[in-house]
Amino acid sequence: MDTAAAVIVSMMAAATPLLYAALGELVTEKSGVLNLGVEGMMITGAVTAFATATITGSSAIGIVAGATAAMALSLIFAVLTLSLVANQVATGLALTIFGIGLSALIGQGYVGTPLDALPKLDIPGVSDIVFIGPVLFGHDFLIYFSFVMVGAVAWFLYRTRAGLVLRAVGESHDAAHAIGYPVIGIRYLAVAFGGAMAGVGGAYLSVAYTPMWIENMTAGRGWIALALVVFATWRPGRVLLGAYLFGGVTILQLHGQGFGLGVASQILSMLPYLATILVLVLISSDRALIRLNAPADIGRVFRPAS
Amino acid sequence: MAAVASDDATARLALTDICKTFPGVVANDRVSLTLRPGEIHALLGENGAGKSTLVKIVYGVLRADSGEMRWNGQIVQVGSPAQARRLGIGMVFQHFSLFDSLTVAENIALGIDEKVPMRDLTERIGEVSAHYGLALDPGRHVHTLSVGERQRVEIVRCLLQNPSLLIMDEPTSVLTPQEADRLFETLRQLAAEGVTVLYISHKLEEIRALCEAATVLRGGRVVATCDPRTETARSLAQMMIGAELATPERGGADAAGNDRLTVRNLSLESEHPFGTPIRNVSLSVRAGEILGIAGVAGNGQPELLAALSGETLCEDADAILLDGRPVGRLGPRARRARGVCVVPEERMGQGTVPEMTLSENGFLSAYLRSGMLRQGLLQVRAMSRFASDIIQAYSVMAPGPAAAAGSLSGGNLQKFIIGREILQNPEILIAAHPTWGVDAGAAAAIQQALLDLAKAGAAVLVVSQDLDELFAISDRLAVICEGRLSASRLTRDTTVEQAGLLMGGMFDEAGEIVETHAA
Amino acid sequence: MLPRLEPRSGVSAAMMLLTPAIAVGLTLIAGVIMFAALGFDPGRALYTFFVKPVSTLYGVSELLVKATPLAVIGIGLALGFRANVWNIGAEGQFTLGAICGGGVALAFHGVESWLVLPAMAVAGILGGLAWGAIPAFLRVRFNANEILTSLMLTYVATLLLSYLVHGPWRDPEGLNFPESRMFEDSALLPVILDETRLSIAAPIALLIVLAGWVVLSRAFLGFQIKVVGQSPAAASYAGFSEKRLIWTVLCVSGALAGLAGMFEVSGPIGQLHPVVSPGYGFTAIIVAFLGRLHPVGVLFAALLIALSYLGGELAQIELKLPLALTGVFQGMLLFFLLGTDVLIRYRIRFRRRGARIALPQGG
Amino acid sequence: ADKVKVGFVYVGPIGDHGWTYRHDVGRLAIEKQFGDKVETTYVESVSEGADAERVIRQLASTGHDLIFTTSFGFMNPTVKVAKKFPKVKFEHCSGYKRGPNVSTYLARFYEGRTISGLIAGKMTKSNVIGYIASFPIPEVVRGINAFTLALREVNPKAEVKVVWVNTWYDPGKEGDAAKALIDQGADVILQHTDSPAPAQIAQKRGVWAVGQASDMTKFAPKSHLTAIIDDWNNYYVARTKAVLDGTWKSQDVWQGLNTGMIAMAPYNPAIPKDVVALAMQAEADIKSGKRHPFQGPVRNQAGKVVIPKGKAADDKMLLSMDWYVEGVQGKLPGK
Ligand SMILES: Nc1ncnc2c1ncn2[C@@H]1O[C@H](COP(=O)(O)OP(=O)(O)OP(=O)(O)O)[C@@H](O)[C@H]1O
Ligand SMILES: Nc1ncnc2c1ncn2[C@@H]1O[C@H](COP(=O)(O)OP(=O)(O)OP(=O)(O)O)[C@@H](O)[C@H]1O
Ligand SMILES: [Mg+2]
Ligand SMILES: [Mg+2]
Repeated sequence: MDTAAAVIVSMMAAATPLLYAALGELVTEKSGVLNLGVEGMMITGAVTAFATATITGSSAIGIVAGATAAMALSLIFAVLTLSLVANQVATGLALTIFGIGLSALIGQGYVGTPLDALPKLDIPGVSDIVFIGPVLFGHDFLIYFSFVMVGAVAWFLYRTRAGLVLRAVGESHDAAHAIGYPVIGIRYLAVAFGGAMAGVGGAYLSVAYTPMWIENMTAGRGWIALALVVFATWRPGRVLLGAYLFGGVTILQLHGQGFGLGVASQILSMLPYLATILVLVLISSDRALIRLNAPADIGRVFRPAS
Repeated sequence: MAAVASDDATARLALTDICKTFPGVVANDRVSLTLRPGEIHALLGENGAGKSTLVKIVYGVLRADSGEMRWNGQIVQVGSPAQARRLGIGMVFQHFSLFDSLTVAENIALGIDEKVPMRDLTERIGEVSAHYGLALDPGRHVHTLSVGERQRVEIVRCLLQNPSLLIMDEPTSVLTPQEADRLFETLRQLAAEGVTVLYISHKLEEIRALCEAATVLRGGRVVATCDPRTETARSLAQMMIGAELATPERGGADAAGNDRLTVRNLSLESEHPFGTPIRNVSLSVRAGEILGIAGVAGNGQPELLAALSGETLCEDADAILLDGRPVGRLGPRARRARGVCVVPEERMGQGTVPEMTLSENGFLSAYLRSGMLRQGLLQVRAMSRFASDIIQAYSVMAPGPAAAAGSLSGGNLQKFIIGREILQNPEILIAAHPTWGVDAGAAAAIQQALLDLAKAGAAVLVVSQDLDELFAISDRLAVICEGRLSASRLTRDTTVEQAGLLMGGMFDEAGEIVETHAA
Repeated sequence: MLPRLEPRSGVSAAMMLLTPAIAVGLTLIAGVIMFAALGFDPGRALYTFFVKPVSTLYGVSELLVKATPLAVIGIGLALGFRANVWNIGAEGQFTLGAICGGGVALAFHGVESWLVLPAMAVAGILGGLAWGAIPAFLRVRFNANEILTSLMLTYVATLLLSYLVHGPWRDPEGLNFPESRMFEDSALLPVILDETRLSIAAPIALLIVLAGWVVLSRAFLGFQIKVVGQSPAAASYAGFSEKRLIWTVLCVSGALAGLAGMFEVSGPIGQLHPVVSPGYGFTAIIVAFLGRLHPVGVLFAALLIALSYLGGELAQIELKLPLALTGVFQGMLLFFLLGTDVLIRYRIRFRRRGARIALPQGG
Repeated sequence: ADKVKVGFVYVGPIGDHGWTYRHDVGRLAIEKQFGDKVETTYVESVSEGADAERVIRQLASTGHDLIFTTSFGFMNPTVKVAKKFPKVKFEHCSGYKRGPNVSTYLARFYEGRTISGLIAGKMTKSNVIGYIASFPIPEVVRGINAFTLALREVNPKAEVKVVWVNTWYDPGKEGDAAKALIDQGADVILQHTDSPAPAQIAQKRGVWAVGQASDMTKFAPKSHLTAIIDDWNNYYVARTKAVLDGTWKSQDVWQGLNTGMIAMAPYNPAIPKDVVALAMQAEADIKSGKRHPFQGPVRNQAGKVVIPKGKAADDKMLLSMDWYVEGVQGKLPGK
């Protein structure tokens, strides 16, 4: 495998958990809800997926379980913020504390247990084609599925009526309520979807990327995912771009060290964060773009008079 | 107050004893109302009388606490707007229920219940627009539309559902006379097709021209029903407020003095990505006069007002002069210090902070008044006194200075803002839409206050979409259209038709009316 | 009979004070159930969490040591959040304060002067301020969202500290281990209670809380912050520059976080380490909101959160309660605190729906 | 008599499957050995900042007789608390400050690196070894150097590429580093981080790996050559016994293969017999003192002899090592 292809392949894997979590959060935020608990949901998804996969012997069941557990966690958030109108920022942070604790509790018996990695799609002959082979083939299905999800979320948001309603709810909950949409119900669904996707992102880490369970193994990826949604100006295509940019720079700096770049590793490790800021600055100047895409009612409390 | 039984049989909608209480307010108190097919029926009342609440109950947005609703003779309970739409009820809201970042077609799709493919929808929008003369571009984003166009979106959205009852909550506050006439044509056409229209407006002349029946609410109760065609605007207003209505009295109009506020060739890009740029605007306001600026919403009024108030700075300091001194580069605070006071466009959220008390909201723009700010600290007692003064002097209906601004009705809030600005003894007052959505009684009081201010020697500039109002109070009149301003004319030498032409942009480089329609 | 939320006509002052008590009560009930279910003695567990940590003077002093940075950062964040400025990078600003304050201490190594501490404080404040000013600049100049920029800068700050203590600022006598020299006495905050680590940082934090209170409730600046946060258009109408306020709140919250960072390294830590904060910057966000963005509330929230951490440590020591359970328990406490706040603006009504309305037919 | 209470302060969660996990295994060994004569306590995930001192003090003031603080960052807090509690015995892992009631202890992990270096030198085909390093501290640098010296002893052409990940454990990042190194031609992956992710990646990519802290065989049965296992059990049991017996004294302990404080995980059956023999011999020689991992002449990257022929590095030099030996590619960060 040549280096360029190798970098791309590694980048895809590094970006995938971020991509899932960020896509989920994007849908949540598009409905007008800011859930900062992505890290907590991801880690809960990771441990549940791992434990379930270990018990059942099926990674697929594990992933579904991870998504379900994270979704359950997101529903706590939904009850508090949507039904009890609690502050979303604080509740999201509390969810992260809760999720990290809960995951450690669930995972107590699973530290040091190995698990078979997700199988890869391998097409003999085709996978060996220079560059194209490794870049296009030989990944596990969650990577392919992440592309499907980007397309599906974009299609859902921009091509379906339900997506239109979701965007409308995030744009103005009062107007949506006046026309007769169940604002809170829709937001419950969006939060649950965000939770499930964060769970898949976490599950990707514990059953595919590095099949193991270790406490705190998400190591802050939930926060990066949150940042990517802003970075992407709430567009699915750009979430993909952002996740790959972030993953790419991370991988590149590791390669840079391997090549003996004479710069302190801490400085190199700053690069993904600095690159994200830089690109955000470049795209943010277009205020109209942000106005069109940012959900106007994000984070605001909605309580209908009835 | 039960509805007459024989009426009920033929009635499209019959409401009986509808009650609705909000914490602390009885918004509807045993309201009964009957609407026949093909009838255009007015719902009248002061601000806060309960009109919007009643129609929201009919449309399923709110639930009545008690009461009965019959639709074509059947008792129904409307649990949601979707259900209302299925019955055949359509509604255009007082506060638009549109989504700024979505397109016209998307907004319309959201308001109809069938699942129509986008392409078909676009076609149907075209048909309906053509049938009723409501031109619309389905692909445009709503935030790029003028307020009048936005209203068309709402109306078309309703009409696409072929409603048999169309509810319109204050639809015309934003239209040119010509546009309003076209809307009335549409409504009459609908009525002729058998559609019932329930029409809410504070513009009594309109109601007299359009409606064949009216129900008047006061304090949540029905206080009268009448045929508006046989009433005068004055008598209608008196039914609403339950008291004599004072007419604004004009002072000596010719007493105008020196130029106080002068704008010279002001051009300005809009700060808002989809706003209207200002193009080469010149005007002057003299001491003791009221200059009216008419125009349809969305033609650069917010931009012009922001430039005058200092919220947007001009490139060139000389573009705006106060008493001959350049102020174009000065912000609102510096201009206030020079005697400029402003009544902003939006009373809620711009003119006041809804969550804050009246004391704090008094302070909001009057912080330079001596005594309310010392060494960077707020002087609570002085603030409270100032708010009390406003409440008294302008008969604002509010529990006191500690009440939240958001708890006031629109008209009372507007009186509070006007009072706040006038009590600062402005030398120049810039007032935007001073009586928009305000009931007749409050409007009269506000107009009187403006006239008195001018009489006392201040220069007053009023930007409004309400031509009646401008004709009633202004000495000179200019019209803004697409960011350009016409030359000003003496109001008494101007006709409504001429003003309408100007509002349609029929003026040349020099700002004079172009009488002929260009081919 | 469905419970429904019904808005009150205003905020309930009684509930403002009562809801934290209700929340703690609910947490106790849930805690009893959880601990009992997991086989721990609930009474002892709760006692260990909430009472034991502060049953000695030393315990109280440690509570204050832990609450000090939370309160100082929380006040700054509350100002920002009031203005709708979402600085979630206080952790990075705290780290920069530690770096700059600590850097001064190292630069003046061997110098015995009362000037060292003030110089460190100024450096810490400036460091945090600078780190807050970057998101401010990017937001004002390029419209870049401060949530993202401030968060990313946190990672950069942590790596910068790591670089310094692993490299240039290593203790020359420290066998190349990653830590700086121990600070000299002149670079350490004076302790105000013997045999404890309670330093003048705590009373200063109290002063900051008071100052924050005055600013928010009485000062023109606080008024402007509230207006810009609640109605940006009104702020612009009144002539309060949003850009200037963004600069102000980000610089102030950065400066306070920086000061807290300097307090931490010149107080309980006494040197620079790769790790100077157990996540104070993030915890302070919760503190700010639990305190309802009110300085006095922030103070109490800081104490409560600090208590829950101390209680968690004691629970591990005395009850062998796994740390994981502490996280779950803390999460629950926060959920209850946040969830019961609804009672301030709403009351719960049990009422059958549509009792007096005719039943639906057709339609 | 009363039970002896033994407290542990951990920097990470016991579920990290690495550093902290191994110390906790040691704690359990104490419980197993002494039953009701002892009671053990631990506090996990203690931040190295201000929290450390409080936690150590809490342990000291709640009747613990012996307290192990198991991260370098706990050194100063340990010494500080120890002064206030002269009757309590403290044991700090990896530091250099002692006192009448403060011992220090550490394992000579680098001895295991020597064994891994010999095996890697024999197993590599590409002559490129990838080394995933956590933080540029002497302990890690020492490991890299010991490894490189042994590597080039058997294979002078082999070189070491180092990637610093700035974390002790983040499986994702460690895995990414392994991928980057493999993509750059490494066919043996070493790690000075805690998670089994590098070994897993190695197996996925069909290259060799050497594990760390625990036996990681089950995570990569095909690729896992061996691992350097931390084994604190004997030490912890011995020190507890000393307290029980009243014979505890402050000391400085730096033990390696000879006492079993580190051990090599079972060698992979795929390693040729002669290589295993070589490794076992080296193990025996190190235990007996015949072999020193830093036996002169040792050259640094510039080719300058730093440890002359006939001499071996002393402990002081080892403890503060901050330079690379010849054969390591790239610059040491911060130099
Ligand atoms: N307004 C829309 N209507 C219909 N489809 C859309 C719309 N916006 C996006 N899509 C579809 O969704 C896909 C992904 O959407 P996304 O918004 O992420 O686009 P993008 O690739 O980021 O584009 P851009 O470069 O404009 O930001 C697009 O390729 C497009 O096919
Ligand atoms: N959601 C609500 N919660 C509490 N009070 C409300 C609510 N909606 C309306 N009210 C109150 O009910 C009363 C009637 O309001 P409504 O909006 O129906 O008046 P209106 O006649 O439409 O007035 P306007 O002419 O200003 O539009 C007012 O006192 C108003 O403050
Ligand atoms: Mg109304
Ligand atoms: Mg109105």
